[in-house]
Amino acid sequence: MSGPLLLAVDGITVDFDGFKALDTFSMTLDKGETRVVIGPNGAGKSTLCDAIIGRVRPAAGRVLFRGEDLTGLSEQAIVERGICRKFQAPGILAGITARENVALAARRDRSWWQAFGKGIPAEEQASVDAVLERVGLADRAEVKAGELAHGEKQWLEIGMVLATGAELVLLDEPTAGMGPAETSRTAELIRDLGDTRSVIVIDHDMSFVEQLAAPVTVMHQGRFLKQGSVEAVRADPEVISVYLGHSA
Amino acid sequence: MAFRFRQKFKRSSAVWTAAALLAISACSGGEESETAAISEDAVKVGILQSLTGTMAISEITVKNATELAIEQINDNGGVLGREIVAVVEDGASEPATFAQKAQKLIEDEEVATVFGGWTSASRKAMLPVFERTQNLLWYPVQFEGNECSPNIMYSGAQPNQQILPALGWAEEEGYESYFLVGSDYVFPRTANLILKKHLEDRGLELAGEAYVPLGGTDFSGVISRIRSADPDIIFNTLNGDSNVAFFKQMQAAGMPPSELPVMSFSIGEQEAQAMGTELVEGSYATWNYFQSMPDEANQSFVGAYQEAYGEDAAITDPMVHGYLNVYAWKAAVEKAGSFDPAEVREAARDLGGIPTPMGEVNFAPNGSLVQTAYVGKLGSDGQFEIVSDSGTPIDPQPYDPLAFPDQSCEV
Amino acid sequence: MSDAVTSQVPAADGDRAWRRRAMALLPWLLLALGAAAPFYLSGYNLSLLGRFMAFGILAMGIVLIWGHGGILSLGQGVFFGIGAYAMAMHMKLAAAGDGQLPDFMMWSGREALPWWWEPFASPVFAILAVFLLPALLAALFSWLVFYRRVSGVYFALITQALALAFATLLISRQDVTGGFNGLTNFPSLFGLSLADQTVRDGLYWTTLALAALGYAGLRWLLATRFGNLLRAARDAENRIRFLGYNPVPFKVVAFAIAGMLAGVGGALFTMHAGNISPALVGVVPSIEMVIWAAVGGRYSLAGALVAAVALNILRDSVSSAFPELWLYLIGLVFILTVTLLPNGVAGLARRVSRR
Amino acid sequence: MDAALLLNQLFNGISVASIYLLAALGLALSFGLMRVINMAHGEMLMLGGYLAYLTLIWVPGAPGILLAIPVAFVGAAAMGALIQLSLIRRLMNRPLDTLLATWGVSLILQQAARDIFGAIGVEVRAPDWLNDSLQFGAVVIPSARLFIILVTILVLGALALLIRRTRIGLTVRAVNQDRMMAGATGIDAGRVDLVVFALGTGIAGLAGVVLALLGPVTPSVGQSYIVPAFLVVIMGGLGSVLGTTVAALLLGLFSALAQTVVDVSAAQMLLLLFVIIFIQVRPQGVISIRSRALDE
Repeated sequence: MSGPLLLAVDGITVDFDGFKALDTFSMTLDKGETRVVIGPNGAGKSTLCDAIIGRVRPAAGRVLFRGEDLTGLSEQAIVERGICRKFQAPGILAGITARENVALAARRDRSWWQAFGKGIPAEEQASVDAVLERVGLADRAEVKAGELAHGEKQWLEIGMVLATGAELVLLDEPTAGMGPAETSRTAELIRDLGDTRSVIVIDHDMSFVEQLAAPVTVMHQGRFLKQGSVEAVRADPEVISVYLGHSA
Repeated sequence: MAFRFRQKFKRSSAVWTAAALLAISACSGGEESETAAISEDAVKVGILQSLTGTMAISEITVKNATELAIEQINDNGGVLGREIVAVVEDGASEPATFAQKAQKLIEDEEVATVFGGWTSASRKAMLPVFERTQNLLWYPVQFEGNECSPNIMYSGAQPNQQILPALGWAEEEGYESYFLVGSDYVFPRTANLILKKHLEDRGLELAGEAYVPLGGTDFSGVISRIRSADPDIIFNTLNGDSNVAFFKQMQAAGMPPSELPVMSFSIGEQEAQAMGTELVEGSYATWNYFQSMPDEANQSFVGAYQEAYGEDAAITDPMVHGYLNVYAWKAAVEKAGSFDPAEVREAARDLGGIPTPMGEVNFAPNGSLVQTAYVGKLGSDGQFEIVSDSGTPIDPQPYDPLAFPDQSCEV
Repeated sequence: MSDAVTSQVPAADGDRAWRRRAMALLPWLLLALGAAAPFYLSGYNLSLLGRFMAFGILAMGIVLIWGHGGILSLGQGVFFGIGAYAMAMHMKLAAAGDGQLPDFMMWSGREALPWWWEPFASPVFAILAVFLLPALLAALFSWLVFYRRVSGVYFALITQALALAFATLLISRQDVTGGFNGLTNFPSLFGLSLADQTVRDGLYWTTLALAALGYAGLRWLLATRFGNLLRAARDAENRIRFLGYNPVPFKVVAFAIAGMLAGVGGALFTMHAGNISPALVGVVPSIEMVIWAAVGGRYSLAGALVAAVALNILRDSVSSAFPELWLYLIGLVFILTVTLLPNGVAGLARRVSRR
Repeated sequence: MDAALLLNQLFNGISVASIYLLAALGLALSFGLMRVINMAHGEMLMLGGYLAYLTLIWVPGAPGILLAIPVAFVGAAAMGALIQLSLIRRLMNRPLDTLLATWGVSLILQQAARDIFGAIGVEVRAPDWLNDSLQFGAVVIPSARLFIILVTILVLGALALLIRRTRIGLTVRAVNQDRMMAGATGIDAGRVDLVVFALGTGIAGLAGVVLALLGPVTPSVGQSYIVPAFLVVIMGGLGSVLGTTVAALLLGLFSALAQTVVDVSAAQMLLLLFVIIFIQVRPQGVISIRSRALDE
């Protein structure tokens, strides 16, 4: 089900005052692929996202997206190329409604001189509605984002990420703080995404990872450790020792 | 990350605040003056000095001296049979406030005249108010000249009554190389401009010129330059606290006033005593009045002031000018037979000698005071010993003919 | 108040509707009251109200950048000063007459008008400069800082240094700026005598109109997507960055608008007060400008406008009666507003009226 | 330009840098730890100066100056602790509001000083050995300035020892790095804040004593040094003692050398320009500690 190569992380190293959060880490992702990245605390999962979206600058290595080197581009330029990320803690704008949040993300022209208007431009209305529908917030659209339930906030942020039209979506612990029912709804949502987008999911909730039924990359201390199906990875003794061993 | 929008305000907030404002402005708008400016038995005058801010320390003493004069006059039957009522306002060491309060005194309090101002900035800011309202300001401090408004009586020294006599004295003493140090504002810059013209004219050497921001206390750079220039004497137009830092750092650099003479134009008895006389002892100053002047009129003034404001109170040149301004105004009112500012200022221009603590003085037709300059040397007791004087009273010259040849005073 | 809540529900609803209507009317009432001020205030009090309203225009700009943009500027005095000096330079040249040097240049030993003074002889240029010069400089300065992602406390401190440097520069270049004295003594404005009360009334109405215009314009701006994005940049700068927005121009534009409002306020102040000097643009006045917005309520345009006027009226009366008290009072106002009333009087009023 | 002037200015630059550093150290320490700037920090200098003045009335001469140093340190630290407990602690995570509230404190302290000691500065009479100067060829070094540099070096040394070698230093570093984690390991972060804040204001008090050797102690003495101190903090980088030291030296030398070419006012303007250009190159300051902590 996967197509040509979309993303190549090529030997990147991120150094925080001598502590290597990422150490010559590499991975690739194909178009339309969903990949789960797991690893114990401090394995460098979030830093990997940071490096892809330009939040940290790697000391060495490159990030190639559709063959283009992203290192050195500004955050906005990377979003324009088609990558968007959902943060661990819901990054929504609490003072405006869910619909306005999505509309902000859905803007095609994000320059400041296009901002002197009220409401949502008519041509963007449909896509905003579609996103709200997709993340199951259509009937909560007029609620202030800050007043949504925790799970709804997570979905709203996923919706915002989708609304940017990103081809590659990074989801950093999308189920943090969710109950089992919400978790499986989220898994369903992410599985659906696989039709149109490439997704990297970071999580360490194994039951959620299983529901995603996607290939898994395991990280440890900033390095690549293993890659394979959920079952294969779970059975791997090395993974058990560094990852499951830690959490046990 | 907690991303929260603050709630936008409802209109109600605007309304409530507005109501509060209206209440406040209604209260303060209601402060109408209760007594008319010139009633049957009283006449209102304004005193406008800085009671707060950086200039307060100096200006309060002038306010005190002005009030003392008013009290004395009232005790002796007032002016034209009326009691003087003083309305005191605070200029807060800020030119715009001076202008604002001057307008308040004239338009709201309807005072007959105003005594006040210290810095040139405050006078410049008040000038248009007095010209517009055709009222009269009595200004007590030496200044840089270059101004003669028909609505201001300038009793403080013009440059040719303080700075130039000092230069004359220094030349006679044989000093040939001059270093000019000043605070960075109008008086020092203009005074030094005039000094430079006269140095050139007299064939004396300008060793250097340096300014520090008002209130500045770091003189390391200035002192390095003085050392390199190696002048015979320093002409000092520093203001306020900068003086302490300057003398202190000069002493620490091995150049106390006993080694390298300093002539100061903004250090009077009060400043010298507050700074600690050890620092400035032996330095020179030029004024039109020193507390040590022996005349009887001065002794009785000093006595009266110290009785009212403390035995240790130092008396300075601007205070005496503030004091004599009230007497000059009284004399002018009596000569004109009226409190009308226009008639008073006509009358004030030739009073034919008013007795003051600094001797008999007179206002010249250009609205400035004719007065004698004295050079004093500071002793360890915080008093100046007069070492030289200009002999005869000097006619005031608002525009220095060397520095500003095309200007003249037309009143 | 809270007893018998249940039985009062319908009545409370009706009451609220009535109150809402009254609220909608009040700003207009206030505007009318302001417009009629020349008929019931003395000339002196009117000129005070005019110059305080000019402060209010500046304070609304602070609400824009500080309340809604999270940008604390301790240097608004600089932009106030640029507007004020631009207008003062024009009036000074008009007072000097054709080909004559302004008086202070003469006694500072200058022989010719500096080239950058010359265009200010034109009233059109001066008015344009009042609006555009502060805005452009604010944009340039804030872009240099925001572009390097320096913000928050750092930005506040840099603006304070800017205020100090600007005041020092004005003082030290006496021959071209009037130095410590500043610029003063302007008898006329665009050929009209400022001694004439009808001219002064007109000036007051202009001020009121500009304040109303500023209020309406900012209200509109804050309701647009620009307002939303500005607040988003305040609360979640990184989030909007990773949604593909560049927050820098939003902050820069807001800062430039605030700079322009400060400049307009400065020019109006100068016309009312008849002088401008470095004492009004330095560190201390600049930070006092923030407290106007803080007392009014940092998110409330009307609150800032009203508080700027009210605090200055208070200052005028307190400092006449008890000059020494004022500094203690303003110090306490700083501490108490920030700790107890972070949303200012407007926030308090809103809480009360919600009850 | 002659070499003697240049050498003298180099020395002056170092001595001015020492004052900037003493004034800025406390600011930088609490900024690194709490992300707040105390606008009343300048008034801690003033307090130190007045305490020195009072101490010298009580014990004149050289012992007085030496006694004034601990007195000013303790007095200013106590005042700092009071401000921290009553105000800054309440405004946790509201750094901009803290700026405004502490400015209010600064206004009140200045006016109080004016009411107590008068608006004219008081003079702290240094003992004669501090009023002398040493001469090396054309370079003249006033001993007061030498004394200031010496005090600064001692303070820096003591601070380095405190941070690197003591338990207090360890807890400070821990809270500096990760407030939450430090809290989880049983460190009372609130107490660390208090101690560091008091220490910082204490150092400012000390700076007030050495300043009194150069100029008068006035109610507004702090204001004249506080803006350069802020610039030092901006340039220094977040809470780094080394960065602060380097920044103070850079600014001190820049300002002193600028004064050989332009006057003091213009030098002030150039100083700001220098800082703005500097942050174009290194917005994170001289020394930046890159950490994994989330920004904002």
